[in-house]
Amino acid sequence: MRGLAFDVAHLLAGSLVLVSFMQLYQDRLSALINTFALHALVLALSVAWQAYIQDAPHLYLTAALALVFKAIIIPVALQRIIVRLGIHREIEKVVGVGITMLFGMGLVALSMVLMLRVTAEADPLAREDLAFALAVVLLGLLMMVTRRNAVSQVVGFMSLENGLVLAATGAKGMPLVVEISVAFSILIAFIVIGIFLFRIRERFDTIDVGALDRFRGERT
Amino acid sequence: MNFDAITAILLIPLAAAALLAVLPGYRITARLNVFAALLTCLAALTLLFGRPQAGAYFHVDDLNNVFILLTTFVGFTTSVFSASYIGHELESGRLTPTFLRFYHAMYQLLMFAMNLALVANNIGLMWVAVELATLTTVLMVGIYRTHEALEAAWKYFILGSVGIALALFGTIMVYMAARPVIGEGLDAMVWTVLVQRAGEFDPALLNLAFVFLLLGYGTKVGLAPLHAWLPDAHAEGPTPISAVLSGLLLNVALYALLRFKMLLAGNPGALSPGPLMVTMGLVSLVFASFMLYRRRDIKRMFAYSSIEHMGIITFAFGMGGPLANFAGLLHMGMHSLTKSAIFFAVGHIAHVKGTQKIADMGGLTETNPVLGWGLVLGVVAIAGLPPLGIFMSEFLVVSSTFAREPLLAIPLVFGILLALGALFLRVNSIAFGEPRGPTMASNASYVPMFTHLAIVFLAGVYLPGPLVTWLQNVAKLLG
Amino acid sequence: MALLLLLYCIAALFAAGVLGIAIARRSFGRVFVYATSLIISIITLCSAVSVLLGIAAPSSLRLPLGLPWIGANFTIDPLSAFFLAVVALGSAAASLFALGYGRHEEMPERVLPAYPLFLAAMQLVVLAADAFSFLLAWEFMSLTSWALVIAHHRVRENMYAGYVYLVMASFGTLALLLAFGLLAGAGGAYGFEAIRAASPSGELAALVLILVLVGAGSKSGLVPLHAWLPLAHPAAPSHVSALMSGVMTKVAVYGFVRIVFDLLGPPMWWWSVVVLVLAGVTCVLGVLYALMQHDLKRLLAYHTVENIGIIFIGLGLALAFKAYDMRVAAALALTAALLHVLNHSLFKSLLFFGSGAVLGATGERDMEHLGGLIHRMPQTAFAFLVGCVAISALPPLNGFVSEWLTFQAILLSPDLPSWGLKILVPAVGALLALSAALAAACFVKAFGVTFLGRPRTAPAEAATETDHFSRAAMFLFAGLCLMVGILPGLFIDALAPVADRLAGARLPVQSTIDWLSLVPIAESRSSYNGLLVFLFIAFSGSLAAFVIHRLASDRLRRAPAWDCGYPQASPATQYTASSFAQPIRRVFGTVVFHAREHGEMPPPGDMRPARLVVELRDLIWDAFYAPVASGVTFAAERLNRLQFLTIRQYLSLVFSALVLLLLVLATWT
Amino acid sequence: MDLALDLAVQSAQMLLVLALAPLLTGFVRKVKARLLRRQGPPLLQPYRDLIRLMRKEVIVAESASWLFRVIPYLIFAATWVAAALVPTFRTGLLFSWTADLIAIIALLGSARFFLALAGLDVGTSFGGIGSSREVMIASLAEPAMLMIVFTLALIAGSTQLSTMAGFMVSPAVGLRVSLGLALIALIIVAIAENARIPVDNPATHLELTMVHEAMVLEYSGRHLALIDLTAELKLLLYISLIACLFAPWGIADKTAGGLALTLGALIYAGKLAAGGVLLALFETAIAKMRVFRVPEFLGAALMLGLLGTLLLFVSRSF
Repeated sequence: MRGLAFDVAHLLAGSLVLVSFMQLYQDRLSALINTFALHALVLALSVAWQAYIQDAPHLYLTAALALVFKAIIIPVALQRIIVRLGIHREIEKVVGVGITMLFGMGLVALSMVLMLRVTAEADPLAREDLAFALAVVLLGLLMMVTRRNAVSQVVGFMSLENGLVLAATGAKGMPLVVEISVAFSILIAFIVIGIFLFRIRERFDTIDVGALDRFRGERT
Repeated sequence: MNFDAITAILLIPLAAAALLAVLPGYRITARLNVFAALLTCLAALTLLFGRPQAGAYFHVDDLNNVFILLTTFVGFTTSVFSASYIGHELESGRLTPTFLRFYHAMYQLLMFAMNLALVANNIGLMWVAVELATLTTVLMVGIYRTHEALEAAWKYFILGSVGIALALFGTIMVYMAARPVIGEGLDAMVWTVLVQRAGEFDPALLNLAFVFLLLGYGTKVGLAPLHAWLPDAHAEGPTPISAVLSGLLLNVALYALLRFKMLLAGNPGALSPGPLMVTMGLVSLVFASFMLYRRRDIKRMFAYSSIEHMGIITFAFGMGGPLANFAGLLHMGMHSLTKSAIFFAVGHIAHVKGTQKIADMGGLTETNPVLGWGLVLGVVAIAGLPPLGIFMSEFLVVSSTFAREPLLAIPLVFGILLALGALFLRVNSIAFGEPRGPTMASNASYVPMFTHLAIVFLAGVYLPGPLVTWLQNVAKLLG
Repeated sequence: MALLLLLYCIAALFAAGVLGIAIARRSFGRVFVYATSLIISIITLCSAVSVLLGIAAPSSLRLPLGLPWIGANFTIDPLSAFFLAVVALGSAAASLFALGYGRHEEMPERVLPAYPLFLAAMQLVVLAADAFSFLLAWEFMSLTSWALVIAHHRVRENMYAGYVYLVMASFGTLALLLAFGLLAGAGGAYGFEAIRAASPSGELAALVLILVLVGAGSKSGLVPLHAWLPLAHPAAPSHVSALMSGVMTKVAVYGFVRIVFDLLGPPMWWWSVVVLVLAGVTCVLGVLYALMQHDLKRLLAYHTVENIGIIFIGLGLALAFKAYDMRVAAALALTAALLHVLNHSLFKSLLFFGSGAVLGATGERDMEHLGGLIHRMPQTAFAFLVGCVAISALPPLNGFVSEWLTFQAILLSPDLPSWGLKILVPAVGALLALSAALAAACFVKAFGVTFLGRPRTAPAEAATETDHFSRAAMFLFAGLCLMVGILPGLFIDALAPVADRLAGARLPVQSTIDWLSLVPIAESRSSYNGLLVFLFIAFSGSLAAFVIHRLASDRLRRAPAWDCGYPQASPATQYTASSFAQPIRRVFGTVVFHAREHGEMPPPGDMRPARLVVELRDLIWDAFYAPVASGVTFAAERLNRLQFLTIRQYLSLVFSALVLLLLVLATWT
Repeated sequence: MDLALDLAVQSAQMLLVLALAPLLTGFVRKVKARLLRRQGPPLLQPYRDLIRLMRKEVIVAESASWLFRVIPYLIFAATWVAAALVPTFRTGLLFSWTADLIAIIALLGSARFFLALAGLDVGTSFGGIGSSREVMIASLAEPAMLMIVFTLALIAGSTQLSTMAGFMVSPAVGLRVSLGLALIALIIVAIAENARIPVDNPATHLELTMVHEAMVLEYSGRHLALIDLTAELKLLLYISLIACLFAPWGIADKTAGGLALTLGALIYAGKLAAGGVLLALFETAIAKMRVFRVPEFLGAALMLGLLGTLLLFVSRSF
């Protein structure tokens, strides 16, 4: 049972990293958003599994939150936004896929190395989990950096935050996990609403963040 | 829990926020705002006489007591300033009554968040509080709804959120490090417990955690290269918020950082956090000093000077040791007071001149002597000239550093001199020379500004004994 | 209890300054502030002198101010008493002068509050006995004087001058701060007593010396740190210029002496080499710069640079002798330097008063627009003439005495064991002689062009004698110049305790020598008697006059000057300041200033007159200051791009910082 | 008794120098004239000139100030005092300790300072040209002179003329490079200081080439007489300075009796004559140089003086 529990958790966490890579690979927004939904789904599963093996019922709440909010509501919302903006099949990258992937590999390796320095007596589950979570976080950040479009940056941020939730749930018996995940969901809601805001008031004709420069101060 | 000072400084702002959110009318709300801030300040003062013992969620020790007093006091004076400021905004129509209500509510909410972050004994709770503070300020920065304001808010928001995320990751890792030692559950996040047993934690995890915390909370502190949000947020938001941001929020974030630094210091196996902080401090200092030269917007300029001073403070705490820590604490307090005073002045100046562009200001000491000399005095203070408080702290930092690490003192001195040059280059053109630009009458109250400057001056020449011993204890605490 | 009284005086000055803010605009404001400063300065002077003469005992005091665990310590010992006396004397005269001169002030509200604070700050520096109080007073002195420099803030040049001044001053203060950091050590023992107790080791002490040289040098105007001085000193109101040039630079010298001779422990011989070289260069360059000026006050400011060089030559010699434990010689050199401190404060203040009187009477600082003032302002002219003779180191006035003593000290150099110094010191002596001769040339120009000849402009034509307060101040100092010149023995004896304390020996008592002549070491070696020289000249001069008027003729006829057949040549045909300096410019300027002169011929048909254009370049500015300025501008320009990145780029900054730190962590063991 | 004698000697010297000065100038003129196969003015001509000028009324320019009238007496007094302190025929004069060599030079310096001011006082361009060139020359001559003083003072270990003269006759001196250099430098300086050819020509009145004469162009009558007398005194002073420093033989010392004194006086007269002849020879042999060659001329003197000082440390080690 112990071994199985470990393997499944390991599997789920690993697949989360994999999905992160898939996200990096996507270059169309709609596809990207779908991949993110998958990302959220896997997260929900892994959280649920953690809830099961730690028999910590409150974690189910987090899982449900992840499932409903991130895997369904947000993607749908984003899809509608990009459709309304007519950028759903826009290809926007700063760096080529190949390089991004390579860099991502490097990040994963880095996080592994860092985690292996941790003494093994911290139980392996948490340790591996944390390694993957770190990888996911870094990949999410990488995504935010390599994408020019606000929507994909939001997606990147959310996958980063998924990594956090993974880590938090992996941390056995950590208090406030639910609160934190709720707080983050609110944060994300803010961001999405922010995008809506920019869209609704006809100020920024595209929400490409690069366009914001026109309004940066001191440019004369 | 029984009603004590902590509850007071948390509940008063919260209740006030709720109340202000619904109350209409500028006069009442402004008054109420001031009143609530005053009450909070008084409640904080009672902490000097009796402190409730540490609970699982809240605690007060020498360290955060300093910060609480500072925060509540500056919060109060700023609310006084904001009363006169916001009135003008309302007349000039930059703010609508609804937004005004929202503004006051947010102000109190911010106060609550900061107090919470300060008294929190639980690192998770502290994180939540800092996040809350960030969000409220984001909303206030964007309150004018101009392109620039929204853009600044958006930038602040995104960078802030990333910072928050990193900080959370660090917090989680601290928990992971603590759990094997302390055991699962709440205790592993209670700071007082953590610091006692920090020695047994897994060093590698702690290091990793600190890196994330440094970057996460460092974003809020505004250390280069994480500073990007700070100048625009200061420049585009309402001036009271700039004052609170520079004077308080940065300190709160730094306070959080210090807490974790103490954890690491308690662990022999972990890397010493000093070098990291020293490096980031110096980078911020020199970078900000250079950035000061090209500024055209007066508020953005002083925002950069805040970065510079945060650099100095971080450097001081990074150096450690009784002298440097003492200097760091002193500098922190002096900087909050001075910088907020400067922003008070700047707010009025912006009203008088109807612009924030330095190019459109000139000869202020002639057109508005009180305001002009107030600004000059503030700049003199912030540039570290005697006989004001920052001179003392910079004296201690520089001299003690040069005695210990001569090579580190060189860039420090260089940065300080550079900043002084830039600041006076600008203040010369603002306060002296032929009067430039329009001049409207200002019905501002200069009381808050000069109160701060008076305190800074006093501290520069005379520090009361109890305060000194207190700060020295804190300095010891910081190791 | 002299010290307590002094501190009360300082407190009173502070009060006067604060009160000055309120009453500056009132009619009695000026009188109140300056009269208070005058009275307080006199009290300070008396108590300082009493300590110097040993009537009141040296004492220390600790106030619960400043750095909490050290407090604000104040001490008055012979050294600080001497400098305090110089400060107080200068302040008193300046206040007296300002009682009248202040009438010309159009912005009293910017001068009156800062003035007493400036005085108080200078006195505090001299009394401070711990690093914090010292630096606080030091920097406060810069700050208040800055406020005075930019008093007339509508003039662009003044703002620029103030800016350069403030930056340079803070630069110096930071250097001193570092020096004290070294002296105090990581423990932060900032008290002078503690520092004295723990005298630092060799190279550490050397580092301190360099830092102090930078710190005190930048305040006193050692080349190449002098750039601010000729900008700032003329910009201030004249009585403040007098204080800055005559007194504040001396406070800087005090800082140097206090740290290097008192706190730093035994010197090494090569320290003196550094000091001597800098000093020699300073005095020659200073006077050469001065010769090129035709702005009266700026010319005087550059002469301050020169005289600081002379003082530092004395100090350098004292260091050299002290390093080899040649006590008497060290005492001689130190006494020479300190006496020159007093002398320079006397005649430089006097000269600035004179220029102030001229400025008040004509509104002109440019000598090319003056001339013939001796007819309209005879008393001012006389006082100014005395100052000119004194600063040109001509007997029987005081400037000569101190330079003569310096020469005597130089003549002791063969006894130095180190060959480097044997060779160097006479060379420095040559520089000193050169600068003395050039100074004489320069003041022939200054006095001749300003006061002699025929008025060149209408304002000079319409000038009237200045008020009696100003004249009183000027004649007071003129008298003192003469007194120090003819009775130097008394002052040298007063300096004996200082020399005793710092050099470990004292000169023979002078006041007991018959005819009150001055014998530094032995009469067979060298002696000088200003009194007799003065009397002889007076006697033989009047004798000649008497005899000639009696036996020959005393008839006199006024007639137009010999005009070579060109009747009524206009005053413009007189020699101007620049044409007077032209031969010297051709001799020295081509090297030092890359001076180029070329005639500007307008094309045929153009009615413009042909002009002679002279181009001078300030090599020191080009070499030291311009690069720094352009470097900072360049860096600021480049870094400024970071203000205009997109959010994504900012994120990537954060991201790269994170990755970097993680990599560090991964590689860290 | 002793004091009285000293006093007598001192005043005797003062009168002597005053009396001899015009004679020396006349002598030099005479010798020059003879060298040029001219008859030349009689030896006593300078006295006649002085007396004539004294009698004349003074014409002062309208723009001249009180300073203009005081200065002649002032510079005369300063120069006379200086001359009175140089040992001529007897060392250890009563007041010799009043001013050492440096002070004497400084006294001459003050005289020049005021003369230059006088040049500027009337406000014509001649005076200006004269003064500006005079101070330019002085600004090089004085340091050179001080370097010479350094050399001698470092050798003699004193700046007191009596002591130096005493040391110079003593066998301790020996023959030194430095002394030679110093002598040459001193001669150059003396020529410059006394406005002789090749630096300046006392005889000419071609404005653009002259220095000293241009400066005093506005002076007349007794003032001019005093200035001329001062110039003659100065010449005498320099020659006797050279004599007392480099040819101190025969100078009577403090203890000497009447015979020795008279002997010293005669020897002194001889020295003056020799100096005059040499000067005349030199002046006839050489041509006046352009004004801006003068700095090089004097710069050479300065260099020689400095070199002499530095060489001391080499040549001393015998």
